[in-house]
Amino acid sequence: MNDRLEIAGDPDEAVRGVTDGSTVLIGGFGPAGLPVALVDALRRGGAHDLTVVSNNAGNGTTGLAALLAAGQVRRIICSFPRQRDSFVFDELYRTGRIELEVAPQGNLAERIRAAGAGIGAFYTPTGAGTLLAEGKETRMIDGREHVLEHPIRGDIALIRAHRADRMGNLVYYKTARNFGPIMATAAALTVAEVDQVVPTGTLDPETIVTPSIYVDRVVVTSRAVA
Amino acid sequence: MNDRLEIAGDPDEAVRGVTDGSTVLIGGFGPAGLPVALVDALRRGGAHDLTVVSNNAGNGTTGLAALLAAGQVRRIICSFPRQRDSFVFDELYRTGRIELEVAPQGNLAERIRAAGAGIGAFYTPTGAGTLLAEGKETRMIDGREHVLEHPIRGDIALIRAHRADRMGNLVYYKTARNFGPIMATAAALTVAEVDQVVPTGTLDPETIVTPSIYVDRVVVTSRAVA
Amino acid sequence: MNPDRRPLDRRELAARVARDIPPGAYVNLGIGLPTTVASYLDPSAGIVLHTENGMLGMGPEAHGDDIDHDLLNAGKVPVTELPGAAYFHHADSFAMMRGGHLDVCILGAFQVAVNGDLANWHTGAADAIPAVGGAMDLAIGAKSVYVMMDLFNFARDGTPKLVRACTYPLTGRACVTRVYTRHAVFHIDSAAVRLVETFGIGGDELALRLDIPLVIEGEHGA
Amino acid sequence: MNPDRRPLDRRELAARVARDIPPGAYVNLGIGLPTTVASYLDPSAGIVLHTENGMLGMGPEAHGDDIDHDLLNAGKVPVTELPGAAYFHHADSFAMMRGGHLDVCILGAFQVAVNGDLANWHTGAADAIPAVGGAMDLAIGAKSVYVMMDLFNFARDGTPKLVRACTYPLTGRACVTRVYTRHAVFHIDSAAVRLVETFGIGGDELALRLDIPLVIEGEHGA
Repeated sequence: MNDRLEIAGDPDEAVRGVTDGSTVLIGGFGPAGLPVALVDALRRGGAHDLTVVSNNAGNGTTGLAALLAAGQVRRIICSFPRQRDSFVFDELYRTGRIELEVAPQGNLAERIRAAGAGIGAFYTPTGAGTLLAEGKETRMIDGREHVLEHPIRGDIALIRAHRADRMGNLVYYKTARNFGPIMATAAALTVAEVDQVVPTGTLDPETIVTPSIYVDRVVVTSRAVA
Repeated sequence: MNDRLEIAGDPDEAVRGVTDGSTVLIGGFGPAGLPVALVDALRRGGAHDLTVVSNNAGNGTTGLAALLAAGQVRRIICSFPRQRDSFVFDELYRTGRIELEVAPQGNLAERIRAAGAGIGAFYTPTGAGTLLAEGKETRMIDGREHVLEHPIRGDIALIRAHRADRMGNLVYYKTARNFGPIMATAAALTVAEVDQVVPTGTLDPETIVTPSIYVDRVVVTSRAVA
Repeated sequence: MNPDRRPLDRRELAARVARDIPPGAYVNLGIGLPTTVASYLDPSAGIVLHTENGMLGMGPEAHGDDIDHDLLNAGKVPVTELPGAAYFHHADSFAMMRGGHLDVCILGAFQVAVNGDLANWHTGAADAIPAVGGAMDLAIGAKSVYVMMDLFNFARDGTPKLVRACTYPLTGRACVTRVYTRHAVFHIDSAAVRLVETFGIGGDELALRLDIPLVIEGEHGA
Repeated sequence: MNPDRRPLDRRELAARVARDIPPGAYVNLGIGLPTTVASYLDPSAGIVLHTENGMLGMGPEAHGDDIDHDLLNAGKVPVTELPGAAYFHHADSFAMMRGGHLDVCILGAFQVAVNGDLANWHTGAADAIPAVGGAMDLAIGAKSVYVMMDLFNFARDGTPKLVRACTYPLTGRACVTRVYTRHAVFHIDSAAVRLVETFGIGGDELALRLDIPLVIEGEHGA
């Protein structure tokens, strides 16, 4: 409900209510679209035993990597954990201190979309016959093997957008859009970190990417520079 | 491939190549977004035994109704054939001269999207336990019955958009958007009837709804008035 | 009880439904009777209307120069756009419905059963042309499904439309949460049908005429 | 045969791949070696680059003031935007890939098998951290999958990387249509591996060193 749209005063207020054991969807593809201020607030908030769903598993020592380093994440679902500067994750993984589920990136995206779209499960050709389909139900459709994949729902989604209006309609900026629009649909509570909040009616209705119905809280932060 | 984008001189040229027995996806929700000039050209082209996929089954005596009246459509897949002025369809149906598959509107839309998105099949709660799920495979997911639904692919999609650039990127106009963006992804050949073709680079990349990869031909026609 | 009060007229019914829609709710109004509720929503309550053909923030029906045949509601009637509106395609619109994001949808009905089953798309008559539109998606998708209908089938034989089990083909199972009629308002949950309010008829008489298990608590009627 | 010609260098290899991309094609260039192909595409050919993180119409790498950390390619390198570009979210981007809309994708590989099986995401080593990204979606989604790789594993034991059957974990089955190496170009279809062109090595010698069934037709080499 849009009168529930809350324009939070700071990132800590924006992420309040995240409890131990929550599943947190975190937008971003590398640094682009990563809601750094919200992830930092999540770390300061101290919730533990989190399941994090995000494309990557953190870079360097800040943002998602800092959350991992703080030992707050029990499990991560992502497509590409290993990167040149993913040493925080690498160390946790190698020492058995974090669970990892690797999903092909398109299956990860489609599973998040499915959660938001009320799709119970879907058959995808991606990953069929590979290690990532092991133990999964499969079916031949039109002569091609498909894997049954299930939705990924979040208790909370933390995303970065460009502008919000006061109802919560969102537009994005270039490739920082990435997982934001689908994660916004897939969580019980969606929080967007934005560059600017503009008056309702300012955004062209033809260009809104995330309609207000999907957004519960916004917080204005200065653009992160990677 | 975008060098295949063809700016057709007229609607007849735009629909050439539709053969007997083709499956034709036709955009529109009632009159909004119905590519009237392309449907008229399809009728003039004379292809028979068509399967038409469209939300409605024609209104009055023009457009889709005229195509049906000409006896060119063997089968229609739609969500809402019966309307106040659907007498052409009603008569064909009651006299057994057209096959009808009724699908819940959301399943129709999702099946078209699935075809474009390479999804082999999906489970939806919509229609479970109703006549429209009869004979379909079902599965309990999280305690709720779901119906297995399959993609709907087209040989050709006829849609209406607002503007195209010379690569084929499309933007739409208000609720005329409806089925256009998903049908564009789901057919081997996509033809868009537009108000205007503008130079490439004129449309804001953040606002493009249908990327050029999905569009093969465009034709400029004056806006239909219902 | 206030059995002396007359049944609601259609406008009062629409206003009664409107009163139960929470401020800020995202709402879909079905074709026909439910559409009339729009006129009774408090403009300051921030309620946002969804139309299945791809829009949030739908405004009132368009008149005169405001009519645009590319800006229609689900009943194909020209409407207007409010500040904060957004357009989206059909798969996104029905993802919004199926995904449980709408707070309330209001539908007409042929029959509602005591377990919340809804029948509103097909009379089952042999010569009827089936046409479902978005009814099944709305029935199973919204957080709350309100039905607006006559309590008795006045057009035919006067039999109740709130029934033990639907005899018409179903639209959705166990999905209706509230039933609004000119004679009474009912709340349905997994346990029972509860009488919320009556208009011009007593609760006991209603229970008798409906022939369904009905929970009647305390006083009803305004 | 022109066995005297030397093997291609990396730039020649990128140019050779670029030559096989049809005008107007929609193309995804994988991370690493495939990225180098971009520099050799004819700017007048209207080839449109896709990046999995939500963009069509990607331009060259950004430098200086053009660098924008919200405009990245799949390798997280800042890039630029060309006229006619479009942005979309991740589900739409991978729908485009999975749905068979890209004409060509170019990938690196650990191994390619004679039936077109691709292994490029995981060495299978016990201590390796699995990371797949969009590789599996690209492998099964594009109309044509071109692989660019060394023909022999020079980093290890010099064994061939075009093999009878992959020993590394698969990325996708029977998906590779062309293999481009410094020594030769191969075409793979359901029937056979066909030698298209060689550089600095004879076809017969190649067949011997690879130990795979290889169709050699007429003359090869430039």
